Amino acid sequence: MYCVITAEPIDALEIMRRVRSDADGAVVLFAGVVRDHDAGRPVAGLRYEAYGAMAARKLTDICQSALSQFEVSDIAVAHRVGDLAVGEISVAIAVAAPHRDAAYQASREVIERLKREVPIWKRERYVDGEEAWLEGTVIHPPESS
Amino acid sequence: MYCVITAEPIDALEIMRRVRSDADGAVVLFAGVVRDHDAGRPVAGLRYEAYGAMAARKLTDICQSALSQFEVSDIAVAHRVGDLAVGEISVAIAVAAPHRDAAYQASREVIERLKREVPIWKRERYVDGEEAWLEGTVIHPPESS
Amino acid sequence: MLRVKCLFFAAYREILGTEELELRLPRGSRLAELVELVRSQPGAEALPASLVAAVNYEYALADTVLADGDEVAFIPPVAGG
Amino acid sequence: MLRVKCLFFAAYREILGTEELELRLPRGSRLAELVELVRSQPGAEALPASLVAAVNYEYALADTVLADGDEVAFIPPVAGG
Repeated sequence: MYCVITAEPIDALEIMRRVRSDADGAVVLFAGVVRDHDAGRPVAGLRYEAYGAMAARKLTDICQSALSQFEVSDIAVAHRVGDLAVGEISVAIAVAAPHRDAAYQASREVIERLKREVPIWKRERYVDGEEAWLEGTVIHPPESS
Repeated sequence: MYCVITAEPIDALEIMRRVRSDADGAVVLFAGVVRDHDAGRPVAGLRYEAYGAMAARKLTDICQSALSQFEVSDIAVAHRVGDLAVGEISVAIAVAAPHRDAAYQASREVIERLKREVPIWKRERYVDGEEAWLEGTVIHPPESS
Repeated sequence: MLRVKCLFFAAYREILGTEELELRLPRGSRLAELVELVRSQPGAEALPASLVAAVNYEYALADTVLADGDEVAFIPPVAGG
Repeated sequence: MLRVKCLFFAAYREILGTEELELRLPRGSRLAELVELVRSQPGAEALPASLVAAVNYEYALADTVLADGDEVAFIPPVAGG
């Protein structure tokens, strides 16, 4: 398992290579990429900020939980922080599994939980020069502490 | 759109690069990889054979249908033929889309239909020296011709 | 008479010992009649009871009428991916 | 007294004009009391009515009892991916 928050460009192929072993018949890679628009407004780039220490821990929790929930061999996740241009990879998730069904399911689970639970924020820089923190997902703390 | 049957090693990154455009926020790559076992039996490698002209057409039909069914921007598929060693990519499917849900769904649709409909066959070479054509999926021709 | 090019892949090629046969049938023949002709070839008794064929790259039903020059491929159960 | 390190990210950092504050509270204080103290800081009236915090890297409820040296991060709605 490999979970990092990084300021360096993400190498999707390297993330895939980290997970595959000879017992695996399927690798699913999800790459989130900076789009040139959001809600119809032209975007020039994004800035991602993370609470690094906690984000890495949360990602690790999420991957560990997916590894026990699905029949998958390994999971690797890298999330970028800092300034990104259109076309750059913001997040890459690779899942390797003996069979494809589990690989797809685990991949989906990791990206959905990442978006809901990991302390990362996104500031959009628009083509017109304005900037704004993106409306995010409100965290719901556990019911008992 | 890009659909090929190829005797050359598949470059997953190149397949991904073919589909992404600046309007896309998500790229999903599925890679089928040669496993070292099948149904518990150690596998040394695989040989894939295709009815090349028809396989490329069928793949193209499948991708065109996925492009109209899902909100995706582009799809690229490469399927390998010939002798493959454990760890080599047999098939790579890349889907780019503005949003991830459509990318995952189209990716899944293409691999499922590929496995059911495209005229490709797989011969397993076992570690013990034996070889066998894999039991495949029986095609159901259209109900009217 | 019409001539069709028959292609055999994977296990079927091994059963028949050839990947291609040119067969002749009366004009107006249907796929079902070609299948019977294939079943009369040496070794064909090892073919399965049900055969799927594609005519000019499209999966076809037994009642498909054949034309001169058609390419008919006999498609074993597929196993790509 | 106990000292806790408070961290502010993204929009909250901009609202408060700082990414880190060390605040002091009586022993036995709960997260809810720290939140009140944060709300008394200059500029804090622009914070939303509901605040989510993580204590030592875990999301925590308002009744969580704080300990000396805790790291409490105030987490705006998240938007990774």
